Amino acid sequence: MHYSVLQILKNGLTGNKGWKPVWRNPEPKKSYDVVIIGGGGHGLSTAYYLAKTHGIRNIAVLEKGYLGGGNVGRNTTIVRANYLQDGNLEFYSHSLKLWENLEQELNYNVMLSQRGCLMLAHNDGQYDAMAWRGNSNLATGDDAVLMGREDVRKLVPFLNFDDARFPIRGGLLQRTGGTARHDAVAWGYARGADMRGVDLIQNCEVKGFRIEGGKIKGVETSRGYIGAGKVGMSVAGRTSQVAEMAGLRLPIESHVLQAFVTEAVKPVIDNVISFGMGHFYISQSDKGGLVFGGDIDGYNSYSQRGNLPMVEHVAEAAMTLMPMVGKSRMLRSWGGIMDMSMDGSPIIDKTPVAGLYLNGGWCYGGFKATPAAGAAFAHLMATGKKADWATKYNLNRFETGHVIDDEGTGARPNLH
Amino acid sequence: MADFKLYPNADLISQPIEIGEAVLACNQPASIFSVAPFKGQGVAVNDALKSVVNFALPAVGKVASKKHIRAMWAGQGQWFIVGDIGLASLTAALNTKAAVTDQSDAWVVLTLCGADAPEVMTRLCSLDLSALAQGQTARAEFAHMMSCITPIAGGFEIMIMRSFAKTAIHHTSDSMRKFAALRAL
Amino acid sequence: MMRAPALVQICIENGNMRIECPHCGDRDHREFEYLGSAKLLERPNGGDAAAYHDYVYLRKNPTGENTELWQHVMGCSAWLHIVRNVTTHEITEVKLARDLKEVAR
Amino acid sequence: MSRLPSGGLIDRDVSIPFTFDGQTYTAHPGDTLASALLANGVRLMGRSFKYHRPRGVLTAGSEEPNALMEIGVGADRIPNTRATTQEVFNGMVAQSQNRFPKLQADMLAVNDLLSPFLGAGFYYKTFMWPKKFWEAVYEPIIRRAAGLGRLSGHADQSIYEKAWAYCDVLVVGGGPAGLMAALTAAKGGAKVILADEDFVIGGRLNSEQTVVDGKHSQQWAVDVATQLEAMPNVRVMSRTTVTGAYDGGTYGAVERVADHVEDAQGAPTQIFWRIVAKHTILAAGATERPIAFPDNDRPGIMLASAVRTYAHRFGVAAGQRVAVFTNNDDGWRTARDALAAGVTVTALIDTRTDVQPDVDCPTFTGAAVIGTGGRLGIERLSVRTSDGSVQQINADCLAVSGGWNPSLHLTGHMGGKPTWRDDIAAFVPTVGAIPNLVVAGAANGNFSTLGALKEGMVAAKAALKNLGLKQVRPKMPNADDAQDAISPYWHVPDVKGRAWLDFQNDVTVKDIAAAHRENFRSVEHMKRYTTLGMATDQGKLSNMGALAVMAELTGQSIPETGTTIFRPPYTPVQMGTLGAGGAGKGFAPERFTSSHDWAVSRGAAMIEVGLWHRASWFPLNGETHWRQSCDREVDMVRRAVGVCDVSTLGKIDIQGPDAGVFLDRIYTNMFSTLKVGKVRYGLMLREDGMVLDDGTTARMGENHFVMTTTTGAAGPVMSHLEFCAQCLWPELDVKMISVTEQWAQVAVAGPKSRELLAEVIDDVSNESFPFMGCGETSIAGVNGRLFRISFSGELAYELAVPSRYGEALMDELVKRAEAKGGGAYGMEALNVLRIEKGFLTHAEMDGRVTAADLGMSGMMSKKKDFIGKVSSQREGLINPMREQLVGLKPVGPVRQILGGSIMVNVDAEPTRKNMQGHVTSVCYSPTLNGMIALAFVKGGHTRIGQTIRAVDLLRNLDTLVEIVSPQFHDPAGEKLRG
Repeated sequence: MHYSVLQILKNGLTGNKGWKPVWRNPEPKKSYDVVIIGGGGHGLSTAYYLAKTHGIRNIAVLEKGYLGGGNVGRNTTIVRANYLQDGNLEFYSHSLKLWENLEQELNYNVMLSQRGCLMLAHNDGQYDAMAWRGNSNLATGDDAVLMGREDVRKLVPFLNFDDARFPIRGGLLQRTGGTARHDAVAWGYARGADMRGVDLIQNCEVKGFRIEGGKIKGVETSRGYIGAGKVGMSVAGRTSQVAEMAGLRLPIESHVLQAFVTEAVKPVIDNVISFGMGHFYISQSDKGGLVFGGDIDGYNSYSQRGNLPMVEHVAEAAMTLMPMVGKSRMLRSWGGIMDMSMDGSPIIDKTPVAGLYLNGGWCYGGFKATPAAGAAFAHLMATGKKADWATKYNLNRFETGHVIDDEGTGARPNLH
Repeated sequence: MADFKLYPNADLISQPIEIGEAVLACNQPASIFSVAPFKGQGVAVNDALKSVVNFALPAVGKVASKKHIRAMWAGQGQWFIVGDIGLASLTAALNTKAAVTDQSDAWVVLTLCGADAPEVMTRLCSLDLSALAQGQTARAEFAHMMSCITPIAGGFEIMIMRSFAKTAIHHTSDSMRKFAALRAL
Repeated sequence: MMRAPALVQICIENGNMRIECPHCGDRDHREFEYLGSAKLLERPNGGDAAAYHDYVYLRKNPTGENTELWQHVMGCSAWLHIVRNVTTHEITEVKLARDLKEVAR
Repeated sequence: MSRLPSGGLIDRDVSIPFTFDGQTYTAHPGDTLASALLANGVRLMGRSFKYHRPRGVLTAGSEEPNALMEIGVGADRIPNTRATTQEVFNGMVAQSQNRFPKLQADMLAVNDLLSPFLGAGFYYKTFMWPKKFWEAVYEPIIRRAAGLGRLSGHADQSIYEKAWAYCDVLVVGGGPAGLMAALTAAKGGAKVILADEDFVIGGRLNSEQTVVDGKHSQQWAVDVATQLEAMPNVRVMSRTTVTGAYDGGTYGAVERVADHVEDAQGAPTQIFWRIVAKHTILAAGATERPIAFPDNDRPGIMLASAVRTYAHRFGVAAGQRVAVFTNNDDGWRTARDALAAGVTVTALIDTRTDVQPDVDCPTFTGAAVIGTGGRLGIERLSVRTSDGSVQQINADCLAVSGGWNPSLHLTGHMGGKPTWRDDIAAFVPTVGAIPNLVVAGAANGNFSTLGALKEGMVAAKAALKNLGLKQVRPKMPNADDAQDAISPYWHVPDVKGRAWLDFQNDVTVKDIAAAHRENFRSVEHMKRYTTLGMATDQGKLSNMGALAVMAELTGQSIPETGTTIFRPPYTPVQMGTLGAGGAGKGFAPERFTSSHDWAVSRGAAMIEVGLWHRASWFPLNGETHWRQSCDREVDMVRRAVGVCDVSTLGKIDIQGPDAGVFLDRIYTNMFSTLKVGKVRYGLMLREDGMVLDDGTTARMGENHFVMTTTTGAAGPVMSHLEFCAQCLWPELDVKMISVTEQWAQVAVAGPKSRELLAEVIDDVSNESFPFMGCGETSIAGVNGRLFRISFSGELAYELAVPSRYGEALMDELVKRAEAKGGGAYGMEALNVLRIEKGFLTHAEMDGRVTAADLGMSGMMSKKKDFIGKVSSQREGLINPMREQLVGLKPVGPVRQILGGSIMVNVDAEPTRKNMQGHVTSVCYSPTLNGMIALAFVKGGHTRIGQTIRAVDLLRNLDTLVEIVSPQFHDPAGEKLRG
C-alpha cells in the first residue's frame, strides 16, 4: 500500500488497523530467473533494482534468518562519499545521489539526515592528505570543505582544543554526509521489492550450489532445491563460506567490528565526527543516543561480539577528543562481521562460474553503499556489464595489481 | 680539540616521589647490555659468562644474580646483563657467541615500593602480579608501554624505555595519588 | 507445586582470548598483535606471480579453527602460531612460529 | 510523610538535606534518592520518552525505567541517573528531566494526545512530503524533543580509573546464593571476589521479612559479609556492577567509588575493573516483571517486590491504601507485609481462579485490573471480577507482580541463548553459555531462599573441585524453602486503552499488534520496529511481556517465538569510566627525546610526530612567523651549518653471521656486499610490492649492521624484521634489537659541518669518513658513532652518543654552530631541506607506491630474491602511466602551491576523470626563492619539462607548474661528497 498523508490520517482515526503487511511470506517456487542469496541491505536493494530498473520480476531473495538481520541493522548508520581512490570516488558519489532521493523512490522514510561528516586532522601530513581527499571529492562533484583549526572550533566547540592527545589541526567536512535509519533502509527496499513481485523468503539457508558444465543451475537450500538462471551472492560476513560452496577462494577475511550507543540525551552533537589518530567516530541519533564506533577488534572472527580492548580504546579516544561525553552512559555494544577484503575495497563482479555473481568485501563501507551496490549488482546481473559507477571492483584486481587501497595499508585486512 | 665535557641529562626523578604508602624512585644501574646467543651457542655463552660474572643465563622469565650484577630474561632469545660491568669485557667474552648490545641508555629503571605498591600496580599493569614471585621477571604492558616488570623487596622494579619514562612516571604518580585519596575516603 | 530441576549444572571449558604465550604465560590478548593466517609462514620463495597472488591475498577464512600468526609485541616479541576457533574464540594451541618452522625443515 | 516509624537499613538519627526540582527535602543515610522522595511523599518522578506521560518510580533497582534524573550542577551534572540506585548525599541536587517547563506541567505531553498518529513505526510512513521538509522541518523538531536528560556540554572534570584483578572465583551478586557461594569458596582457600551492584550486600535478603539461620535475613547478610571481609583471600566489592562477560574469563566491572559522597577529594568517582576469573558464579538474582493493563503506568503503580523493598529496607510506605495485582503467590507476600506494617490493603487481585489467598483483605481471584485513574498518580483502579462485573477500588499504590525473570543477562554476552522453563514461566541461563561460569539461585530460576543458599554452596564446591582445592562444607543455614506457584499472565485481554510494555519508550500491547499486522513478526523485527527493549533498561522489564504478546498473536509458544539477546553492558556504563585514562594527554603515551627540555628552554615550537614531541623551529628574537625561522634555518644549513636532533628515527642493531644475507632479502638492493665502515641507502617493500620504508643501514662490523628507519615506521619495520627472522627464515642466524632509545642522534649538516665536528672529534677527515662512511668515534671521552649521511643534500653527518648525553651534545654542537653562523634547526626546516633534495617521507611512501613510482626501479636487484619482488612486477604496478614522483615549480603568474592539490592538464577541467595526480609535499624554498612541490603525476617520469596545473578546489587556487626532477637542489650530489 502507498503511504500518504491521507492514509496516516485515516488509519490514525480508525485505530491503525488498516495497515497492510509490509511484505508477504511466500513459499519458495521451484525456480526463479534470478536468486539473490542474502536478505540484507545489499541483497534487498539488488532485488529492488533488478525488478524496478531491469524489469525482471521472477526473483527470489533467500535469507537464512530474518530480513535485514546482518550488518544493515548493526552499523553506525553513516552515509558519506568522502573516499580517496579512483574506483571508490565515483562509486560512493553515485551512492550518495541515490540516497538523496531514496525516500521518494521507496515511499518509505529512511530518515536520511545530511548533517555533515567531519574528519579531523591532527598534523600537517594528515591535513595535506585530507586536502587531497577533499579536492578529489570536489573533482568528483561531491561536497568537501577544508577547515582550519579555528573553523573546526566554530563548528564543534566542545572538542578538546586545549590538551587533546593529539592536537586538532583541522578537518574535512562533507556537508552532504550524514546518517540514515539503518533498519528502514532494509525494510524500504524489502517493501519495494515485494511490491514488485519479488519473493522474500526468510529462514531459508543456502546449503550448496548446483553447477553443471561450469554454469550455475540452482541452489540447494534448507527449504529444498531452487532452480535459478542466475545467482547473486550478497552475504557479507559469510561470503567466504558461500563462495567456497562454489569452489571459490576469495581475498577476504572476516573480522568483528563493534558499535556502541549511549543512553539518549538531549541533542549535543550535530554532525558525524571522526577522530584521525585513534579509531573513533560518533554521531547522535534522532532518538538522542550517541552512536559511536571504532576499528575492528583486529583478529578474524565470526562472533557477533567484541572484546574489551577495543571498547576501552574507543572510549579513551572519546575522552581525549570530546571530554563532554564522559557523563553519558554506554547503553549497548554489539558486533557485526565485516567482509574485510585484502585492499579495503569491495568486489562486484562475475565469478569463474557462469551465472554466479559476487557482491562482497565491503569492509566498513557496506551501509553507505547500499543503494549503489544494489543498483550496480543488479546492472551486472541483468546486463552482464559493469555499471559505469562500479567498473573497478574486479575480482581479479589482486592478480593484476589494480588494487584500490584507500588506507594504504596493503594486504592487512585488520589494518584497513 | 676543544676541551669540554658532555654532561649527562638530569635524572627524571631527582627526589623519590612519596604519595600515600608508596614511593616511586629511579634506580639506574651502571649499565645494561643485551645478550642474544647465536645459534647453537647457548652452552658456550653460559661458559663464557660464568668466567666473567660467575653465573649462567637464567631460564625464561627468571633473574639470576651474583653480587651487584644480575642477568634477567628480556624476551625471546634475549637477556639483559645489568650492573657494573664493561661492554669491552662482555664483548670480549661473548665475541662470535652472542650479539651483545649496549642498552644502558635505552631503559630507565624505576622502583615502586611501599604498602600501596601492589594496588597501584593493578592500575597500570595487566599482569597478575600476585603470581609473579621474587626471582622472576616479565615483559609486559605498563600503561600502554612496553616494560620489564620485576618483583623486588618491598615492591617492583619497572624498566621503561627512556623516551617513555616521563609518561610512565606521570601515570604512576597519578595512580599513587588517586589510590591514596581513595583510601582516605 | 513444581520443583526446580537439578540444582546447579556445571560446565567447564577452556578459556580463550587470553593467550598462553610459551614464554610469558597467560596474557590478555591486548598485549599481542594479529597478523593473519598462518599461511603467511609458507612464503613461496622463488615462486611465480600466481603463487604470490595466492600467498598474499587468498584466504580460506574458515568459520571454525583458524591457524594464525600473532606477535607478542608487548611481551617477549615472539611470533606465535595459534590455533583458534574464530566463532567461539577458543584457543587450542599456541606454539612459537620459529620452532614450528625449524621442525618442519 | 510516608516514612514508617521503624525498620529498615537507614539511620533515622541523621538527616541529609537534598533538593529535587529546587525543593529541599531530607533523607537518611541508607536512602536512595527514590526511597527518600517516596518518604517525602513525592510520587511523580519523571516523564516518558515519547508521549511525556507522567511517571513514578516502578522498581527499587537498576532496571528502573521511569525515575531517571539529572544529578549535580554545572560540569558535574550527570543525566539519566536512576533514582533507585543513587545514594543521597549531603547537598545533592537532583532534577527531573525530559520535561518543559516543569515536571507537573509538561507541554510536550501534547504528544500523548497525538498518539493515534504516532504509533509504532509511524516515522517510516510519514514526514516525506514535501521532499525537503524531512530535514528542514520535521527532523529538527523530532530531534529537539528527543533525548532524556541533558549533558552539561562541559568537559567532564571527574576522576576515573581502571584496574586489573585476578581471582579463582568471581561471585556476581551478594544475595543468599552469592553470599553462600563466596563463603564456601573462601573457606576452601580460593581467592574470591564478591561483587554486588548495591551499596549494601545482601540482595533480596535486605528486602524481605524472612529468617535465615535463626536470625533476620538482613542480620544474616551483614554477618556473612563481615565474615568475608575479614578473610585475606576475599575481596568484597559493593557498589560494583559486573557489566560484561568477555573472552577468557575476563569480566568488565564498574565500581562506584565516590558517586555517593559530596566531595571525592581527588579519589576516582568510578573504577573500571577488568576481572580475570578462573571460575565465575553468577548469582545475580531475578527481577520482577510487570503485567500490562490499561493505564498501568500511573505514578504509584509499582512492582510488588519494590513495595516490599521500600518498606523493609528503607522504612517507607509506598502508599497508605495499597492494592495488589498478581499472577503468583509472591504477590500475596506484599499484601501480608503491607498489613503487618499497618498499611491498609484495599484489594488483592489475583488472575488465577484456583487459588485461595491467605490474606486478610478484600480478595478477587480470577480477576484483573482493567484501568486506573488519578491525576499525576493513581487514586483508583477498576477491577474486572471473575463474573465479569467491574468494581472500583481506591488505592494510592498498586503493587503488581507478574512473576520473576532470572537475571541471566551476562550469560547472553557471548551469544548464548537462554532456555525456557514452563514451571516458572521464564527463561533461565543455558549451561555453558559462558565458559567456566555457573549460575546459582534466583538467577538460575530457583527462587526460594533455601534453594538459593544451597545452589550457591554447590556452585562454589564445584569450583573448588575444579581448582583442585579442598571441598569444604559450611554449615547449611535454615531458611524458607517456599517455591511460589505462578500461572503465566502477561497482559489483561479484551480491554480498551493503552497497556504499557516498555514504560520508557512508550510501547504498548497495541504497538506489538501493529508490528504483527505489518509482518514485523520476528522478535528482532518487532523490537526494531516498535523500539521496544531499546530503552535504558535494555528491555529487562519489557522483553518478556512483548514476546508473550507476539507469541499469542502468532499462535506459537514463547520459546518458539524467540528469545532476546542481551548485550554488554548489564547496566549502562559512563563513558568517562570506560575511557578512564584517556582524557587529555592520557590517550597515548608521549615520547620525549633527551634534548626535549633543552629545546623547550630555547623557545622551540614543539610539534607531535607520531607519539614523539619534536622541535619544529627555533625562533630567534624578532621572528614572529614560523616561516621566518624556517627560512633562516634552511639558509643556515645551506650556507653554514645546522644541528638537528634526529633521535626519533628508528635504529635497529642487527648482528649475526647471516645478517648480510638477511638484509639482502629485506631490502630491494644488496647489503651483503657492503663494506665494513660504509653506509648504504636501502628501500624495503611489503610482500605486495609496495614500498614499506626507506633508510640507511651501516655496516659496523663483519656481522654487525645498524639500520635506520623513518620515525613513524620504526615499530612496523621492527615487527616486519622479526616476522621475517622468526616466521620466514628461522634458519638464518641473525639477532636484532631496537637501539632507538639507546642512542641520541644529531644531524650536523651544511658546508661547515666537517669544520664544526673537527672541533669536537679527533678525525673527521674525508679519508676516514668519506661520503657514506661510518665508524665508531669518541667525543669528550664518550663513545659514539659517526655516519656521513645526509638528508639535506649538504655535506652532513649524523653523530650518535648514548642517550643520556643527548642534551649536552645538542647544546655543545649548537653553540659551536652558532659561532659559525649556523645553529639549531627543526622539523620545518628539515622538511624543506629534504623536499629541495627530493628525499622521501611517508607523504610520498603512503603505502600505495612502488619503487618504480619513486624512480627507484634501479634499486630492485635482479640478482636475488627479496620481499615484494614478484608482486611488484604485476601488470598494474609496472604500467608506465602510473602516477610517478616528480618535482613541481610554478611557472605562471600564480606562485603558490598547496599540499593536497590535484593535478590536471593545462586545458582540462578539474574533474575526477581528468585528474593526473596530486601534490604530496610543498614548501617555500629559500634556496630556490619560490614554492616547490613533490607530486605524483601520471607517467610523470616521461613528462619532465611539461607544464601542468596544480589545482586546489577547496581553497580556490589554480597554479601553472612545470614538471621537474624531484631533486631541485644540487642534482649531481656534489655537495654531499664535498
